[in-house]
Amino acid sequence: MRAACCEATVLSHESILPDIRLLRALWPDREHAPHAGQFFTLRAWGADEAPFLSRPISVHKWEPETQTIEFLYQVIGEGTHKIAQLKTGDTFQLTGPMGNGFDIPALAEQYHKIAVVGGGIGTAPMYQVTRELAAAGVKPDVFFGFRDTPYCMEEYRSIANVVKVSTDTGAVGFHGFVTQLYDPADYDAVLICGPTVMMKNAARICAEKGTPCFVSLEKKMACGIGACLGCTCETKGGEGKSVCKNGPVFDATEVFF
Amino acid sequence: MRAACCEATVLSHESILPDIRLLRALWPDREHAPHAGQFFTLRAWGADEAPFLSRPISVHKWEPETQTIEFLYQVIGEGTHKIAQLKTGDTFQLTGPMGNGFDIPALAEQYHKIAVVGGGIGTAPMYQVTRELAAAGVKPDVFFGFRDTPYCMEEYRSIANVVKVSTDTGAVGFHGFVTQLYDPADYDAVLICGPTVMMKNAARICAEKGTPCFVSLEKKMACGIGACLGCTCETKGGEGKSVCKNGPVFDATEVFF
Amino acid sequence: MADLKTNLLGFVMNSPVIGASGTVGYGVEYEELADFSKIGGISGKGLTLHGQYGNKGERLWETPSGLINSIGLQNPGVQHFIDVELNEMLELKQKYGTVAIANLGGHSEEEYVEGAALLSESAVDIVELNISCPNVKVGGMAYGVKAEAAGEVVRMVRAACKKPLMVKLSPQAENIPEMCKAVEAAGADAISLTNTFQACAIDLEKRKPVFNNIFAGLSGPAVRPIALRMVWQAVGAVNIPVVGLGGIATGRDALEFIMAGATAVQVGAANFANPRAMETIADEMAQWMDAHGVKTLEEIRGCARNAE
Amino acid sequence: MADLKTNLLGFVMNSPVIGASGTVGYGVEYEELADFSKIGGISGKGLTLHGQYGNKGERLWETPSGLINSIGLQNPGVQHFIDVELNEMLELKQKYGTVAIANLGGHSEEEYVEGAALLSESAVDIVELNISCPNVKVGGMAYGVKAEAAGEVVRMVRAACKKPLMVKLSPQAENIPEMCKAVEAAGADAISLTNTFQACAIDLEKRKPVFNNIFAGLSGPAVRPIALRMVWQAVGAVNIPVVGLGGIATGRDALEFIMAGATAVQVGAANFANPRAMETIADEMAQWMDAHGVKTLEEIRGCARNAE
Ligand SMILES: Cc1cc2nc3c(=O)[nH]c(=O)nc-3n(C[C@H](O)[C@H](O)[C@H](O)COP(=O)(O)OP(=O)(O)OC[C@H]3O[C@@H](n4cnc5c(N)ncnc54)[C@H](O)[C@@H]3O)c2cc1C
Ligand SMILES: Cc1cc2nc3c(=O)[nH]c(=O)nc-3n(C[C@H](O)[C@H](O)[C@H](O)COP(=O)(O)OP(=O)(O)OC[C@H]3O[C@@H](n4cnc5c(N)ncnc54)[C@H](O)[C@@H]3O)c2cc1C
Ligand SMILES: Cc1cc2nc3c(=O)[nH]c(=O)nc-3n(C[C@H](O)[C@H](O)[C@H](O)COP(=O)(O)O)c2cc1C
Ligand SMILES: Cc1cc2nc3c(=O)[nH]c(=O)nc-3n(C[C@H](O)[C@H](O)[C@H](O)COP(=O)(O)O)c2cc1C
Ligand code: FES
Ligand code: FES
Repeated sequence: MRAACCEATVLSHESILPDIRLLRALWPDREHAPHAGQFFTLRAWGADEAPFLSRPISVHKWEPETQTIEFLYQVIGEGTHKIAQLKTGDTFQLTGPMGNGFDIPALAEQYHKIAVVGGGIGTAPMYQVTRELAAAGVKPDVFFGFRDTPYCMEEYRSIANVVKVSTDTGAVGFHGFVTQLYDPADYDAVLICGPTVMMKNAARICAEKGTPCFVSLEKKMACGIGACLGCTCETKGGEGKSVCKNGPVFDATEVFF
Repeated sequence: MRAACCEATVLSHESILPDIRLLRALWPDREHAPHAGQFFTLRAWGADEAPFLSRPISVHKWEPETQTIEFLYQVIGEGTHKIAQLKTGDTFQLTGPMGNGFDIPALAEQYHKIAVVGGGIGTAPMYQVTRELAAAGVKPDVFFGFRDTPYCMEEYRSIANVVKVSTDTGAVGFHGFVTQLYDPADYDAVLICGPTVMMKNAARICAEKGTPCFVSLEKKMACGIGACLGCTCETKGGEGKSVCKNGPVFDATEVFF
Repeated sequence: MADLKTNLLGFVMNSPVIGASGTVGYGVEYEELADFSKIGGISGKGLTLHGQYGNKGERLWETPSGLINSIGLQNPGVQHFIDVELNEMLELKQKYGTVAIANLGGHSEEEYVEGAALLSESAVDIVELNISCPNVKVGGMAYGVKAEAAGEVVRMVRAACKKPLMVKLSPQAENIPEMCKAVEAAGADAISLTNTFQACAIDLEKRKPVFNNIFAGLSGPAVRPIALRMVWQAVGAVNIPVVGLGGIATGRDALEFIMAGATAVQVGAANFANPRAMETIADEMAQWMDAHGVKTLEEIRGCARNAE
Repeated sequence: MADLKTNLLGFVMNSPVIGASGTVGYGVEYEELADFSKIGGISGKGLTLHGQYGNKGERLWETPSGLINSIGLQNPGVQHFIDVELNEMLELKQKYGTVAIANLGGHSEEEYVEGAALLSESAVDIVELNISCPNVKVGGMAYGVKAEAAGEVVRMVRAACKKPLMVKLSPQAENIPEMCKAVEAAGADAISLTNTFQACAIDLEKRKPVFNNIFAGLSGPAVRPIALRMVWQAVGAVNIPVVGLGGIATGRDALEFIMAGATAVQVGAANFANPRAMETIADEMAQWMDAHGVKTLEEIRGCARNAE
């Protein structure tokens, strides 16, 4: 099932922290329902307005009954600033779902102890991941690292076994790296999204302990559907893969080598 | 006194007709007060946003005591659409006053019977013209032509001798051309702003009757201050003049020949 | 209702709107996103004889009304294309009538010829010879600059390729009319222009060029007025059809190219700002034509040149 | 506070930001609008030996992030400039230190030489030789395309003109590095680039070209990535200073040109979107430098080339 391009309507838009927003929108296209780890591209400005490219944001939460999709995002530059201007009732261009996402049915069948690891805004897709895992019968352990202030952690209690948090500043939870919160040896699989250095580090430790590790990558994207080859990442095989189409989720050993 | 470039604040913004707006703004620069026939360039969008050029709009009314400037304008394309979005309290980039305008003191001294003629949105600058003439002791006769619906005519009664209106459709006032409302032979001078064909026609009749005629021209403008030579109009002398700097007001014999 | 049907080299297309090489994959990627019955053709991602990874480092950079790309002709190679992707294109053609165009780049004359010979035997409709990619260090570009070099490679490819041959020019050509005449004389059946404009961006924080190759290719609405000028020159220089592209994002943009004399248009970067750009452009063209009582593109093609 | 002082051909300017020819009149027009103490210099409206009216018909047309102009070198002539406008420029110089640059176009080699000889005897600081105006039918442009023709006219002007000579190049030059080398060899003291890009627009309603000359010159942010590429090439080709321009609208834009190796920058179309653009650009440059601990432009000029 490929992506659709629709006009979506804003249901609500909350400030979670000064630079963190939670956008709830009505996704009108029932045929194209997203799953965990997939993303959409958002455009809250005209095709003839800057920035030129639409902005990819992961599915934070998807409620099929109400066709409500939630995006948790950080306001960084021009694109996310313009998205942040959206008000309840506004419409915007939403294209997706895109990407492979995490193959939750396969993961839940194959692995029983799963660690879900997120860093900063990289935690955004992990909520839907955790929900789908729980729904598939495998409540994961959740380990999140933030700089200073954790956010959007409340709803994990019911769908995760364990929820642990670290912060760089020590303001909340463990004072240190998220990788210090868990030992990959205790898990059948580790699913990670966060800053590249963090993912590389985590993937290296997993590799050392022999634990399968799946990472969700980020690359600048133009088409989001494998058509432009702008988001190619290097792969062990050397042939290169499109993060938007072959990813964003990869077996860590394929992309960090 | 040259132009200034300021951030102006919207005091009010009214819809007069579906496509006609009256914008009142606070012009912060006391040193650069406009007079009748001058104009400003308005920019209600970023320097990096379309349209590329700011939009010239005439001074409809200027109140020195409150530093309030009024613009009466027609919503036509991208620029005026963006201006039309301004709300009370918003700020926008306002540059001016620009152009020579009508030299009211000289006109009032030299001429005693003056006709003020306007066509459509070309009536916009004529309110300030009429006020300044009246203040200088020469209440003019006012003749305005509209397509179908006249607008912003109420306040002329006190500052003009006579106010007559024509419409193309005959809906209001005289059914016909504004040039049919008056005979230039009855006047010492005729001041006109309106569509080019209308001004050319009126100027031709004035010339026939030997009545001095002053017209306010329009040209696409980039700088508005005589620096780019984008708004040059052909002149009898052949050297060309900048509508923004040497105009927009010209002796009709200089530009229609 | 206006009729957008367009005959390009014997193929009657649903509309003059073709997806530009490198921006629409091999078509299938956009299948669910856009209404292909309104799209005239698809020019597939640029091929080289042997597959290649393309460029490392930054590949995309936004600029005012434009996009710089440094993909570097990442592609699976001509044979893989014939075995796999071409079949997808032909399926689209069967379903919607979209003409299948193979875009061929190369690093040497031999490679061009060998690639063209393979495509000549395939089921592809048209071969678009890309002598203009600014993103490959050796080759491509060199032929795009000098008319003689271009004529030479086109002549060799022409001899090796029985397919209708459209030659895609670079805006870096020293002289557009001479370039056009040279490729026409060498046997090109049509010309498409322009490819991307060689451009540069510097990353202030890193204090170095954004792209590993320093230069990369600019496209999008920013370049449209320059591309239109070149298309105007091309139409005036040759008697073969000219396909115009560069920054087309609306029906009005496309009509400017048609009025300048272009037979058809291609749409590249605009697909990224609006995944339905091609369909929208075709719709807007038809709307303008309806509003102006224009029934077919023939009525207006080249009309702006009448005063010349 | 960062020091923006810039030495251009022996003149120490307050900042590297120069008003581009044709967009700032002779400077005085902008005097009340902008803080001239932050502006390095003013390049006056392009002169021809004899005054001329310029082009008829449409002169300005907006495009995505750009502006096409067809002014056609309207100007009062060199002698009038020396008698009148130059004095205004020199007054500005006295008040604020803004270097006075005379931009000289021409329709023939003789005209160039005669104009340059007059300016040579005047009090102007620098002569900028415009061999690149796309808006005059005869002359200008021709010299901007071919390196030999450019070298020839520069050599003749050099012989007639004792003033520091900056040659302004066209983006239509067949080969930018060769063009740069030719004008350097012919005696140019500096190079400025780029002038506007030859472009076209068609008025759909009239079904004809917008401009009487069909083609006119595109500038503004749209062209910046291409201009920056050409400036990068110029800096690599010659040993004389290169003044970069084309689409500069922010301090960050200007710094990209400086990091590519430009000695100074010029600002054209951006003045129309923001009458205080020149001052704002200088301020933003200083802010960036302060934030990054850069004290003088020397520390970063050309730094992006280090990896080369
Ligand atoms: C698959 C994927 C999923 C993502 N999910 C989320 C999410 O759930 N929440 C969230 O806050 N962020 C997410 N991001 C990151 C988000 O896309 C960027 O933060 C956003 O594009 C920044 O745009 P900007 O204009 O605000 O900032 P800019 O200043 O323009 O860019 C800042 C950085 O964002 C990245 N970026 C810019 N444009 C693009 C683009 N077109 N495509 C991809 N990256 C770009 C670049 O690394 C750039 O350096 C995701 C990115 C990808 C690729
Ligand atoms: C000295 C002067 C005074 C004016 N006073 C008034 C006024 O008081 N009230 C009013 O309603 N209108 C006035 N106008 C006209 C007004 O400037 C245009 O209607 C406006 O610029 C249209 O812009 P747009 O983007 O909405 O439409 P567009 O669709 O962009 O343009 C429509 C037409 O407006 C004109 N125009 C566009 N851009 C410019 C520009 N940068 N400079 C000048 N003209 C341009 C062109 O003729 C164009 O064809 C005045 C124009 C001038 C030159
Ligand atoms: C991401 C990207 C990849 C491209 N790849 C190719 C290519 O492989 N072969 C080719 O001939 N042109 C390629 N081009 C150029 C486009 O086909 C087109 O000529 C150019 O982008 C101008 O059109 P536009 O302004 O509509 O994008 C590419 C352009 C982009 C933006
Ligand atoms: C309205 C206008 C008039 C111009 N006139 C001249 C000129 O007389 N001489 C000249 O050398 N360049 C002229 N130019 C070109 C500019 O000086 C500059 O080279 C070009 O616009 C690119 O810079 P920009 O993108 O900052 O505008 C003119 C540009 C514009 C927009
Ligand atoms: S963004 Fe186009 S291929 Fe991934
Ligand atoms: S608008 Fe620039 S000279 Fe009049």
